[in-house]
Amino acid sequence: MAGGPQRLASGGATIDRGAPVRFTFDGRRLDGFAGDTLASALVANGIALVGRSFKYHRPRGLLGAGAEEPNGLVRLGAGSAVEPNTKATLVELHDGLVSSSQNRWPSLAFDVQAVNALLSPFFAAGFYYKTFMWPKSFWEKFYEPAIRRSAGLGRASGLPDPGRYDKVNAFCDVLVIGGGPAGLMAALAAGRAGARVILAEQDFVLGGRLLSERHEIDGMPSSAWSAQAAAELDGMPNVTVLRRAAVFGSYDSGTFGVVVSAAPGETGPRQTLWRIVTRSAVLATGAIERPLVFGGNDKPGIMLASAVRSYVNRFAALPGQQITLFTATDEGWNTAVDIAAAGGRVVAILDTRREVSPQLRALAPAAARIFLGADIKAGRGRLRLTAIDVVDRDGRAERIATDCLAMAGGWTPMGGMAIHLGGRLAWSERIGAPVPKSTPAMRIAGAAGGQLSLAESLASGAEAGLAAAEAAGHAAAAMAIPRSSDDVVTPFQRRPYAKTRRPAFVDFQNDVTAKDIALAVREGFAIPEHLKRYTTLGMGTDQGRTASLNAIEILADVTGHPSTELMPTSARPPETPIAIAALAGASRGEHFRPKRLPASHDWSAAHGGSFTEAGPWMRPRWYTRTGEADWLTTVNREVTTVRTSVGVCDVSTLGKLDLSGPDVAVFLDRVYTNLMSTVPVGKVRYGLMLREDGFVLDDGTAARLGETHFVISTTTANALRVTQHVEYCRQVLWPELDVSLVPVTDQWAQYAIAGPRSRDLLQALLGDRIDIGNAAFPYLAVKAFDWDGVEARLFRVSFSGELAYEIAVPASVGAAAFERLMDACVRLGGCAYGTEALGVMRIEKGHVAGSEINGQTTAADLGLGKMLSAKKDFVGKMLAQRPALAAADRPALVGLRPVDRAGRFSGGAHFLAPGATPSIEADEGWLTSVAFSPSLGHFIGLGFLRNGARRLGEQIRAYDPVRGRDTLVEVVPAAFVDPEGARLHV
Amino acid sequence: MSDGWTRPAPAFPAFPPRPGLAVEEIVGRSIVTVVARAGQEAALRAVVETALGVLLPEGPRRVAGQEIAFIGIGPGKWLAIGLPVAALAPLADVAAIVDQSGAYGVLSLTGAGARRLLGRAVAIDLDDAAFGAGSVATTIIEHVGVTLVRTAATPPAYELYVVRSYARSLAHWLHETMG
Amino acid sequence: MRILCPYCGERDAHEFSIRGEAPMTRPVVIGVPMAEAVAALHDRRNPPGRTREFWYHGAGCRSWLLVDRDLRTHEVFGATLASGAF
Amino acid sequence: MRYSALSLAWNAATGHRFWKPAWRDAEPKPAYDVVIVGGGGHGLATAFYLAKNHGVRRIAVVEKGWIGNGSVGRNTTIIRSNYLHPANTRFYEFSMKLWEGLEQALNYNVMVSQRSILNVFHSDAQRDAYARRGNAMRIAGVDAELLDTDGVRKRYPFFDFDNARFPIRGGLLQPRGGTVRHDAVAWGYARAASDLGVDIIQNAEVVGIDIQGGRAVAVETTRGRITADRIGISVAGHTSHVAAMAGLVLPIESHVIQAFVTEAVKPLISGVVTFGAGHFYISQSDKGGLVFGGDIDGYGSYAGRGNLPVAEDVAEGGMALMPAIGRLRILRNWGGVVDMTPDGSPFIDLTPVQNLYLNGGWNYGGFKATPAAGWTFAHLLATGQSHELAAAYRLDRHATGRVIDENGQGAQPNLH
Ligand SMILES: Cc1cc2nc3c(=O)[nH]c(=O)nc-3n(C[C@H](O)[C@H](O)[C@H](O)COP(=O)(O)OP(=O)(O)OC[C@H]3O[C@@H](n4cnc5c(N)ncnc54)[C@H](O)[C@@H]3O)c2cc1C
Ligand SMILES: NC(=O)c1ccc[n+]([C@@H]2O[C@H](COP(=O)([O-])OP(=O)(O)OC[C@H]3O[C@@H](n4cnc5c(N)ncnc54)[C@H](O)[C@@H]3O)[C@@H](O)[C@H]2O)c1
Ligand SMILES: Cc1cc2nc3c(=O)[nH]c(=O)nc-3n(C[C@H](O)[C@H](O)[C@H](O)COP(=O)(O)O)c2cc1C
Ligand SMILES: [Zn+2]
Repeated sequence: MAGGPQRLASGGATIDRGAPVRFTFDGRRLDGFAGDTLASALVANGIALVGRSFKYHRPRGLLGAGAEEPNGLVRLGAGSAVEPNTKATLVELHDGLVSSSQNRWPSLAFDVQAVNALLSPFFAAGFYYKTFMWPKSFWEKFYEPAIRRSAGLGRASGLPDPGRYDKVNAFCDVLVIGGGPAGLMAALAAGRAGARVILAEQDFVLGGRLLSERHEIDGMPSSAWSAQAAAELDGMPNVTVLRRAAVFGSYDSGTFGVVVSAAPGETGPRQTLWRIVTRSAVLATGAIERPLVFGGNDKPGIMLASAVRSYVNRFAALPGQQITLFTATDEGWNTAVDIAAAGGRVVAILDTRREVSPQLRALAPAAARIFLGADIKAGRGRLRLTAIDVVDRDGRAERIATDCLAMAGGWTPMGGMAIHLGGRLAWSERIGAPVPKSTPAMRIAGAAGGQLSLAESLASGAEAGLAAAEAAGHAAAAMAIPRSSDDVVTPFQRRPYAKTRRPAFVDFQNDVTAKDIALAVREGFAIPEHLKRYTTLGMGTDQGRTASLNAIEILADVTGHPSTELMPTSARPPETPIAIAALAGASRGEHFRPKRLPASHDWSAAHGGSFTEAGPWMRPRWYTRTGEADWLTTVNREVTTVRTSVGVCDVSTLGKLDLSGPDVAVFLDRVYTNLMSTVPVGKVRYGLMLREDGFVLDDGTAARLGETHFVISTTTANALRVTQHVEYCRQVLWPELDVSLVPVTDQWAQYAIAGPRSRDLLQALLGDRIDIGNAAFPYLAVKAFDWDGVEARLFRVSFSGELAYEIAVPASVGAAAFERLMDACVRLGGCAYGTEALGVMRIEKGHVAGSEINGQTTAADLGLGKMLSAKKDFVGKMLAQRPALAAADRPALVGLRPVDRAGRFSGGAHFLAPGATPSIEADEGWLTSVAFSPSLGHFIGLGFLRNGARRLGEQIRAYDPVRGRDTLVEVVPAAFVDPEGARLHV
Repeated sequence: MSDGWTRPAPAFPAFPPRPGLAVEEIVGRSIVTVVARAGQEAALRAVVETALGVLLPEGPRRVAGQEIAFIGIGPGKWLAIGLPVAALAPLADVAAIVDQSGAYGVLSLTGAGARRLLGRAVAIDLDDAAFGAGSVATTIIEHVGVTLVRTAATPPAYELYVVRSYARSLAHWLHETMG
Repeated sequence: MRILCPYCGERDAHEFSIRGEAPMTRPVVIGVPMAEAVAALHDRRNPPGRTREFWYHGAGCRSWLLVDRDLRTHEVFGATLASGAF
Repeated sequence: MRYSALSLAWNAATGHRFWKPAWRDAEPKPAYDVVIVGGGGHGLATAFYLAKNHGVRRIAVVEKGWIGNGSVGRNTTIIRSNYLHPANTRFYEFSMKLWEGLEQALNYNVMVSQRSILNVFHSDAQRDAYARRGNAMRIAGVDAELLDTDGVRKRYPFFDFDNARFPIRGGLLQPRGGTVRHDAVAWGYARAASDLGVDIIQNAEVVGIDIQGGRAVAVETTRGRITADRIGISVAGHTSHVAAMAGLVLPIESHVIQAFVTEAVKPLISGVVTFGAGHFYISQSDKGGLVFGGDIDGYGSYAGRGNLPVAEDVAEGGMALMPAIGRLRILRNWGGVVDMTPDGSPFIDLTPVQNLYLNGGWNYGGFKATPAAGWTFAHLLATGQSHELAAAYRLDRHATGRVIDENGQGAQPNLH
């Protein structure tokens, strides 16, 4: 038979018999149709055994037909595209689909670990807390690895996910969650009223239960009605219909998370995260059926009655040859009718109720035997259900041969999303389940709100949609509710749970049985939240959808508390499991975070630049020349070139803030530790900022361009934090000061030109456009000038310790300016240098940087105590005087060099006295920055040493056990090259 | 010596046109930050009106005059678009005037596709009713700060201001998302 | 969580950074006695309910805001510019 | 009944009918020597060590909900002692040692699993900072290894080494780091404490602290007034408002931190891993779920749930470090309330109110501290003196400047 041997000859609301599809399961090639789910295609192919349970590795078949599925978890795809633990009931079948079962070895039919089931008495709930403690070392070596290997369901690929992902933001008046009758009506009502509506449905077809039931609406089959409603919605410009769209979470301020999957064969992202902000939502997620708890209720072939109806009506797939029904509600009987109508064989109907109405009895197919007040003592069969042992109200016991049992135990509304934000549920006696309450932010419609029947669903959906539209300002006339056939809603009846010797499963996926619950209660875990954590009930991929209410009933039964005083464990996002990659979107690999590139980037890339991350920026570390053996050779060359000739380095990444206004000098005096109001116009001053807590925040320069105009610089790493801090000072602390702040980091491309020939370079390049003679333009001068039509600024500042300048031009001509500079530089025998050479030179000069200004150091620690002005107050001044910050014995900045000049050491080494035994007490500080100094021919370092200032000349160990080093070093002043700074002033 | 080097370099790579979407870089536009001095917003408004013939927008809006447009980017803060910084000298008594022409890359996006594309990207409502012509938003696209301006209603037209150093990352995102 | 920035309009909270609880009067960081400075910087009422905090709209208008918010429900009652607030 | 393989087997054979409640669900008595407010890991551990180490007889743990509902039941279970600051190194290493013998001490398998913790780094500066930390650990007698890229690759071949925005340059490894079955810690301490006579009183929320003449004399609870010679507050994320009942204003903010767990898969990630270029850390539970998290949401909150931006940020970090987890699905995402402090470090101290003691301010890292916090807080409650290992966790340290700021963020709780 096309589409599988168990495929019915006709019917099937969503399958397309004209579109056959081939797929594989555990290597078997199978047929199905477009519009099938993987689960329905397996049913159509007569496959009942689809997986193994988590703990006992029991053979399992499909329990459900939708998101509630606990058993039918398969592995999809191959290689890096593998997707483990996928609910077969939610997989849209497509040509070439590769699927396989999991958690079994060597095969699904024969699984070695099924022995676990034999040991199940030992493996009762919580057994592992009581054992595996001796001998102590065996836990990590033996027990735990064994547990870890047998736990877990599927296997991850271990390879990078090849999929593409994307994100979308969307806004609407009304978000309707779920496209069953309630959701469709809500969307129609709100859409017709003119509201902006988004309808999100996780299935690939709209209709919900309408697709699975043989209802009539407006005189047509319910699935035809839903297709018509879908067409109307698709045609409305103010309505967006999202199919394959799982709403997974409700977040603050009307934000919802939705993962929309691509249709099979669709190009573009595999999944897209929609962040939907809505004025209000309609929750119309339906209800799911409850299984019945009895011994052996997990045999493959035992299903929910609603699932059987889905397979039969929606997919025209018959799940068994001899079907029995076990029901606590009227659904069982309806299911029998549907099976019979499809030509299936119903052998028996078992109703737990002692009496049923004659109308109901009349529904039973003629051949079906009826048992009232019935219970099942055992489900039988190994890899598939073969028979059940039944007793009825009169004690009549019988074994009935059956290969499919449909269970109908009442309904559980899917109200999870209503409590993501802390909403509450209330017990409905009518349906025997807790239901969520509507709020203006989220109206509950249909079965999700306990309005189980079709008529109620349609009406409550329309009402919710209208109310939501109205709340968004779209008034509309009441909507006509279509006439429909309807369900008989059975008032819920409690049923004592089966006390059977056989395992009676409550949580199928996690193998939690009724007995486990009783045991947990005995051990004191008698409330649902404790029960969950002790037994793992409800902690599987289905989050206990089919288990939670049965568990509560059993708990109530065992403890004697009314179940209505118990609440199911809390629901949390995601409502449906969502891929990590979908949450991450396109932000991965190289594009994990955007890159900031300075204007010189292309030049650097073309000239051997090797790049490194500096905060968000990419900066050249060095420029390799052909023939250079390693990076150190390159860096040594760059340093030596700068120290002897000239080099150019892009320093645009430093943060720059333009500050102006009548009060700017007063303001900067408060922000910096040193005086800025005394900086003459045309001069630059080095400055230090403290945090309010008195530790150093950042250092940089302040250049006074005019009486009321400064431009200040920050370090690359701290640019954002300093901007935020200065804005805080301006807006919150002293709004009365008239100061404007404009970040100009991106406006100015800025290049350092350093080395004894830097003036020559500028002279060659700028000629008489600006007088840069030492007299006219001394150290720390700043001047704006016209560089051939470009507004430029020249600063005489130096990080390298050489005669040096920084030139700034608008970044839009930054690339051209860099080329000009490099042209002139190369002509003088100079070179471009990168961050590594920059670092070497600043260590040679003893300038502090990020490794020293690490948020834990004071100005005095850094040797900058003198920069704390005594003449004025400034941010951080008071708290910097706290005893521990002002203590004299704090580690202070020193220079270090190896006693044996050929020796080496590294940043992060600690200082220990020679001969000292390593201990916290003996620890005297640490090395912060280390470099090989080509100028001196040996390693040099900066570090913080206890009482450092008083210990020059001492020898101490740089102890670095994590690198296996221990080097004797000498404490020297923290300036190795030109300590007097003579070169700056030439 | 002027070898044309004053000509600003583009910040973005080229964007081939897509159906319903044209993306072009606007190179060389003058962009100036104007910040009213404390208590001088009214005075600034008056000067702008007399000197430039434009009413400064309130809030995050764009108002365009003959040669200059103002875009609100914060309380008392605007980007003045179109005239070089020198032309804004009359404002200097009552405002800080800071040239930012080098700081930004500017894209114009036009067509129905622009609305869709940007609507996906920014977490603000771009519906006509909420973000009609003249609307401005400073916000983020994929970790990159942008100022988005709706310049025309039909066909939908936008300008996107992004600081230069991020332009290529933003371009990568655009290329990916435009498909 | 979305915050109605008085300048920019409603924005997702991730466009902002948060400094924490705001005092009733303008914070004073210079010229205050040590004990007061320590308390002002560190102590928090941190009530399980409505409170007022400093938020910075770094990815928008770069304004410091005072946001009135409930710590239990995350409900945002309103936001004002901090600069004119004290 | 003692727990052992033997008792388990015997009970299995007899249908598990004879197990007793793990702890007594006690009714409140009118008076105790010590009342501990908060039935989390710390409160229960404190009760246990008070009874065990100090022989205190009449002890009650008063819990507003059910024991273990707080952070002890919702943390990402990481234990480590890889700290930089000497005060922390000493304290957390002591805690690690207690973990290492905890099963035997409690007769409860809390599944202390020392499968290592690896902090990945991405730059030379980060390497030096980690080396500094690793050396500090080694100097203090704690295990630490510095791995290079290949060392990381050997352990975790599926990290993104080749294509990353922030390439992996190596990692700091603490082999003794790992995870512990979090709920079991609460239950194990509860059981052991209960066996020593401690009353564990659930569903009793402390709503007031009675202070007379500057001395705390009783707590008012929703189940009545309970007097006590000494009262210990150990309520984690709720420290501020419980302390407010005694008129105290503390340097603490409550924040939300989220955690995530995926569907269970076969063993993939052996130890604990933290990403150095974003906010992401991960381990795999014995059940097979990948348990991961990242930064706090950043704003004050008692809601115990987070929002999407941080969830996205965490997932981005995860995909940047290990794109092999892309198709694994998040099963559940929850939040907890943590009390953040200005320097990121905790308080175990007397309060200005006599007889009222405080254990709090654990930020997002107090689970690993549970045994040591219980031990040292018990010492403080029993003797009135700080335990030497917790002596640095003083309430006045922001006044003295003796801050314990591991990452140098300064006095802003949400940056730690
Ligand atoms: C998501 C998350 C991840 C974390 N990850 C880690 C990690 O990997 N490693 C780590 O070391 N730490 C981690 N932590 C932190 C750690 O969980 C906490 O620091 C620690 O558990 C706090 O101590 P506790 O166990 O006593 O707290 P809790 O378990 O929260 O105990 C406090 C108890 O006090 C009760 N209480 C509160 N108010 C009252 C009242 N008025 N009356 C009576 N009782 C009251 C509460 O109900 C609660 O049970 C994490 C925390 C979270 C939320
Ligand atoms: N006989 C009875 O007592 C009884 C009981 C229960 C249900 N029903 C029938 O069930 C139907 C109830 O209608 P309804 O509209 O309330 O429910 P429904 O089950 O028909 O529709 C719910 C829809 O929501 C979708 N959905 C669920 N969670 C989602 C999520 N997170 N994201 C996106 N989509 C999601 C589902 O896929 C489904 O299509 C009626 O047809 C009624 O006849 C009858
Ligand atoms: C280490 C760890 C592992 C967890 N594993 C699971 C799991 O496998 N399945 C599950 O549903 N929840 C799991 N949880 C989450 C809990 O179900 C629960 O969300 C958490 O304890 C917080 O409680 P709450 O959600 O009830 O507030 C886990 C929690 C932790 C801390
Ligand atoms: Zn704003």
